[in-house]
Amino acid sequence: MTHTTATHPTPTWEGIKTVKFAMWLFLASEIMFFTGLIVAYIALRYSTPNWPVVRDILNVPLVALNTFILIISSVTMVTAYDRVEHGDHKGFPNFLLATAVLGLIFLSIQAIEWTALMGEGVLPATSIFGATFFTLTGFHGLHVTGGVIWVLWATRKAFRGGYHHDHLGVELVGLYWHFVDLVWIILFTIIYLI
Amino acid sequence: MATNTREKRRPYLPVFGALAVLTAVEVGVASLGLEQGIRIFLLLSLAAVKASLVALFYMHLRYDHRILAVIGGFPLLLVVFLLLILMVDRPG
Amino acid sequence: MHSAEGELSFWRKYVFSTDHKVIGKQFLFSSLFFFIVGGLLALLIRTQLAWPWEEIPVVGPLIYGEESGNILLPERYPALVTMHGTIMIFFFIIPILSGAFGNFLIPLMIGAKDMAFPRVNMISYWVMVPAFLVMVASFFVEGGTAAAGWTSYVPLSARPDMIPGSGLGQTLWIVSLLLVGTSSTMGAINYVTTIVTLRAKGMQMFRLPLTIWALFITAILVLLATPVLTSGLLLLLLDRTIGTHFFLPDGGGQVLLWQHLFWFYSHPAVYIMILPAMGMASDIISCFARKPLFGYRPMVFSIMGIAGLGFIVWGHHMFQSGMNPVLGITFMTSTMMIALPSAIKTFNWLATLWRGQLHLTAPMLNALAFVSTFVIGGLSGIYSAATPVDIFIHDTYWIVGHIHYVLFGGSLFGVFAAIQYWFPKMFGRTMSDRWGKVHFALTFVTFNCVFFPMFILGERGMPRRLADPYNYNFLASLQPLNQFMTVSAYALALSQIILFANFFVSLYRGRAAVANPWLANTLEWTTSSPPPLENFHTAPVVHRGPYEYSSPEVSEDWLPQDRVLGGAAAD
Amino acid sequence: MGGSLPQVSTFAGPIDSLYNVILIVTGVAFVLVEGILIVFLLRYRRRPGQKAAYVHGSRQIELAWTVGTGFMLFLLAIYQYRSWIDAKLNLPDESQAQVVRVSSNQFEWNAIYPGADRQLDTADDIKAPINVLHFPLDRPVVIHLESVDVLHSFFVPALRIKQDAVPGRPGRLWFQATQAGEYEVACAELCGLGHYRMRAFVTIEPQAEFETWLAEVAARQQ
Ligand code: HEA
Ligand code: HEA
Ligand code: CUA
Ligand SMILES: [Cu+2]
Repeated sequence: MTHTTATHPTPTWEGIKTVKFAMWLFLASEIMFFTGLIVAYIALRYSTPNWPVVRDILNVPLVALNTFILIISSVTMVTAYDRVEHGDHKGFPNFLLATAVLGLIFLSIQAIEWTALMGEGVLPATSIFGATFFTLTGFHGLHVTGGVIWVLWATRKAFRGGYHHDHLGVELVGLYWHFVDLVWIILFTIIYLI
Repeated sequence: MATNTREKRRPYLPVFGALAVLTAVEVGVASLGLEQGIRIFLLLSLAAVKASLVALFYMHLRYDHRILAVIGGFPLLLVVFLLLILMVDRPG
Repeated sequence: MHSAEGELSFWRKYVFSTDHKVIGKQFLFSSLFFFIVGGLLALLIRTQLAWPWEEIPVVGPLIYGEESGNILLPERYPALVTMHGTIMIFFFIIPILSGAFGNFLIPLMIGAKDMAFPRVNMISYWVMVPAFLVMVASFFVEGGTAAAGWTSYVPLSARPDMIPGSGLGQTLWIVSLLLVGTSSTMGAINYVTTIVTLRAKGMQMFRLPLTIWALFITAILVLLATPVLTSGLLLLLLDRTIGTHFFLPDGGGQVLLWQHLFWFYSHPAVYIMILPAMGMASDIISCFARKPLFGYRPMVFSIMGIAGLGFIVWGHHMFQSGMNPVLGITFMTSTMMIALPSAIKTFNWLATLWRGQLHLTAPMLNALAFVSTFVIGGLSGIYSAATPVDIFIHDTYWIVGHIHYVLFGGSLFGVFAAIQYWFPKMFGRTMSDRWGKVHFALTFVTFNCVFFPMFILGERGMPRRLADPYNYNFLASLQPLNQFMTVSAYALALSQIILFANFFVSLYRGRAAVANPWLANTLEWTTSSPPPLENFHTAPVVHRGPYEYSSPEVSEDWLPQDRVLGGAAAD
Repeated sequence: MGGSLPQVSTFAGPIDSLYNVILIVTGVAFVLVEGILIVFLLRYRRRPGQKAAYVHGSRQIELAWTVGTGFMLFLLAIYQYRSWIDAKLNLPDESQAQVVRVSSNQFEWNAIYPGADRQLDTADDIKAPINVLHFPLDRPVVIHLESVDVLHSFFVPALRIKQDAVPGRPGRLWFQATQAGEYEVACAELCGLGHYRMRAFVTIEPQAEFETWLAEVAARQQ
C-alpha cells in the first residue's frame, strides 16, 4: 500500500481525495489546539485587572504590515494552485517560492518585533500579557515555520516536475498555509486590535 | 468538481482585495476610539468575515463537498461553548 | 507492499510493520504489559490502605529500599496513585480499546485491505513507545514520578517546591502525555478516514457493526478533545520551564483554567474509554444471543448522543472547585441528561437477550458482566451529578468506586470479552473456554468485593488520595473493611494470572481456529484466521446488516453480511 | 447518608434526603435492570434446535423508554436545583452572619475572625490557633475560603460542606450548624505529601460560649 500513489490513481471517496479528507480532519484538530490557547488567553485577559493598553506596547502598524504580507502569501499560494490546476507547470513553482519567501519575511518581522519587545523588558515570565502574547504568536510562528519548510519542499518538488501527474500535494500544502493565515487573522484581531 | 477541466476561474484576486481592505478597515476601527463593546463587536465581526473568506475561497470550502465544511465548522460550536463557560466563570 | 509476505524482513514484518493487524497486536501486548504495571501499583496502594506504614514482607525492601526504611514514605503515596491512574488510563485502557481493537478490527470489519494511511498508523504506534519510555524513566529521576494525581491539578503540578514528584517527574509526565496525545490524534485521523472512505462495496454506514460505529465516534472525540489537552499541557510545561504564570495566581494566572482545559478533554475521554467497549459488547451479545441486536439505529444515535453531550458536561468534575455555582446548575442538568443515551443502550442490550438463544461462552459472560457492572457504575455517577449530594461525595471513595465500576466493570470486562472473542481471529488459535469461565467467575466475584465497599467508604466520607485515613476519628473504624478490600484485591490480581496464562498458553498451544468459530455475521469472520496480509482473498461485497441472526431466510441461525442469497442478491 | 456521621447543619437534612431519593430511583433502576438480566439469563438459555426470535426492534418500545427515562432524569435534575441554590448561591447577608476567614496552606487550616469592628482585614482581626475552628450554633456562618499555596478542600463531613480553597481566588461558603459538638475537618483535595494529615477540628457551640472563646483568643493575642 505504501507506494501505490505512483501507479494508481489517487484514492477518492465521493469525489473527495482521501488525503484531502484526512487533511481537513487534521485541520479540525488544529482548530481545537488553537482553541485551547486562544480561550486561555481570553479568560486570562478578562480576569487581569490592569491589562496593558496594547497599542502602547505593541507595534501595531508593523504587525498590520506583517498581516498584509501573510495575506499576500496566501494569494501567491492560491495562485500557484490555480496555475497548476490549469496546467501551467512552468509558472507555478515560482509562486510557491514566493509564498515561502513571504513566509520567511513574516517570520523575520516577527523576530524583529519579539526582540524589540524583549528589549523593553516584556518577557513571557514577567507578566500574563507577556506569557499569552509570546505563547500565542510563538505557536503560530512555529506553524508558519513548519509551513515554510513544507512549502520549500513542495517548491523543490515542483521545479523538478513532481506535480505533473497529480497536483494534490499543492492543494494540501495550500490548505495548511491558508489555515495558518486564517489563524493569524484571528490572532491579529484579538491580540493587537482589541 | 475540482478537476483540471474547470472552465471558470475563481475570484481569487477580488477576495484578496476584500481581505486587504478589511484589514485596513480593522486597523482603522481599532484606532477610532469607539466604545469598548461596539469596538470589540465590530473587530470580531470583521475578523470573522476575513476568516470566512479565506476558508470559503482559498480553502475551497465553497466549491468542495459539504462534508469538509462540516469537519471544519463543527469545532467552532465547541469553541463557542467553551468560551461561554469560561466567560461566566471568570473570577471577581 | 505488493511483495509477497515472505519477502519482508523480520523488522518490516513484526517491528516496523505497516499492517494494521500487526500494529493492533503491538498495541495489545504493550497495553497488557501496562495493565500489569498499573495493577501492581494498585496492589501497593491497597496494601498501604490496609496496613499503613507497615513493612511489606519480602517485597517492601525490594521496592521501597533501605533508605526509606523499607516502607512507603508519605510522599510516595500520591505518586503511586498518580501513576496508577495515569498508566491505567493512558497506557492501558485507551490504547487497548482504540489502539489494539481499533486497529485490528476496523479494516477487517469494514472489508478493507488496511487502514487509509498504513504508514501513519505505524508511526502512531512508534510515537507511543517513547511515551512509555519517558513515563517509565520518570520513576527513576530525582524526586520520583509525578505525584499530583492523574488530573495533575495546578498549582501542585506547576510548582516544583510543593511536592517532591513535582520536579522533573512532572515534566516527564507532561512530555509523555504530549506524545500519547500525538499518537491518538494520528490514529483518530486514520480511523475516521478509513471508516468513511474505505468501506467495502455495499457497506453503507447503517450496515456497520456497532463496534465500528463506536470506534468511529470515539475517534471523532479523540480528534476534537485531545488537542485541547495538548494546549493545556503545553501551557503547564511553559509554566514549569520558562517561568510563565498561566496557572500560577502569584503571577496573575488562573488555577481553574487548568481544570477547565483538562476536563474539556478528560470528560470526553471517559467516553473514549467506554464507547468502544459498548460497541464490542453489543456485537458479542447479539452474536451469542443468536438474535438481531435490538434497536440498531437507536443504538447508533445514542452513541452520537453520548459523544455530543459528552462535550458539554465537563464541569461536573468542578462542582466543588469554587467555580461559579451558576454553572453547577447548567452542568448538572446536562450531566443528568447524558444518562439518557446510556439508559437507551442498556435497555436495548436487555431487549436483545429477550427471546434469544443464549450461548453462555466466556466472551458472552464477560459482555453480560459489562452490562451489569456498567449499570452500577453509571448509576453511581447520578449521585455525583446531583450537585448537592456531590458536595458530600466529591473526592471521596464514592468517586473511586464510580471510576472502577465504569472503568473496570465497564471497559475492562468489555476488553476481557473482546480479547476472548477475537483471539481466534487474531492468532488463529482458540482460548480455553473453561478457563475463561473460571477467570470470569473469580474476577466477577472479587471485583465486586474490592470495589463495592468503596461506595460504603464514600458514603462515610472517606476522602480519596489519602495515604492514611485512620488518622481521622470518623474513619478509624473503616480499617477492617479496607483490609477486606485489600485481600480481595490480591485475589482479583491472582485471578488475572488465569487470564494471562490462558492467553499465552493458547497463543502457542491453543486449538487451531476455523475461519468463523462463533458463527458470526460480520466481515472479519469471512476471511481465514488469522487473515492474510491484505485481509481478504477477494474484496467482499456486503448485502445486509451485521445482525441477521436467526433470519427466516436461511435454515442456519446466522447469515453473514457478504453471503449472496438465492439468485438475485438481496441488496 | 453520612453513615454514622451526625447531621449537624441545615444542609444535612436536604442533602441526605436527596441522597435517599436518588437511592430509591437508582435502586429501582438497578433492581429492574439486574433482575431482568438474570431472568432472561435463566429463561432464554440455548435450547438445541430452536432459533431465536427474529426481531430488530420496536419504535414504540424505544420511544416509551426514551421518553420515560428522559422525563425521570429531567425531573430529578429540576428537583435538585433548590438545595444547590440554597447551599452555594443564596448566601446569607454578611451583616447578620458570623463571618470567618478560613485560610489554608500546606498542611494546616487557619481561622481568622473579625474583631469588634466586625470587619476582616483590620488590625483587630483575631487569629485562632492552627487547626482550631469555632463556629456559633444556630447562626449562619459565612466562610471566606482562601489558600496561600496549592489547592485544598475544606471538607467537614458532619456539616455536609465541602469546597476547594483556590489560591488567588477567594471563595465563599456558608452553613448554619444545628448541633453543638466537636467535628473533624478533612482536606479533600490532594495537596502534597501531608495531604492525609491535614486535619482540623471544628467546635460548634452556643453563641455565648463562642464569644467567650473568641475573647480568650483575642486576649492571648495581645
Ligand atoms: C468509562 C468511564 C466513565 C463513564 C462511562 C462515566 C459515566 C458517567 N459519569 Fe463519571 N467519571 C469517570 C469515568 C466515567 N464516568 C472518572 C474516571 C471519574 C473521576 C475522575 C477523577 O476525578 O479522577 C468520573 C467522575 C464523575 C463525576 C465527578 C465526581 C466528582 O469528582 O465529584 C461525575 C459527576 O457528575 C460523573 C458522572 C457520570 C455520569 C452521570 C455518567 C453517565 O454517563 C452514566 C450513565 C449510565 C447510567 C445512568 C446507567 C444506565 C442507565 C439506566 C439503567 C437507566 C435508569 C437510570 C436512571 C433513571 C437514573 N463522573
Ligand atoms: C482502567 C482503569 C483502572 C483499573 C483497571 C484500575 C484497577 C484497580 N484500581 Fe484503580 N484507579 C484508576 C483507574 C483504574 N484502576 C484511576 C483513574 C484512579 C484515580 C487516580 C487518581 O486519583 O489520580 C484509580 C484510583 C484507585 C484507588 C484510589 C487511590 C486513592 O485515591 O488513594 C484505588 C484504591 O484502592 C485503586 C485500586 C485499584 C485496584 C485494586 C485495581 C485492580 O483492579 C487491579 C487489578 C489488576 C492487577 C493487579 C494486574 C493483574 C496482573 C497480575 C497481578 C498478573 C501477574 C503477573 C504476570 C502474569 C506476569 N485505584
Ligand atoms: Cu490540603 Cu489536601
Ligand atoms: Cu466526567
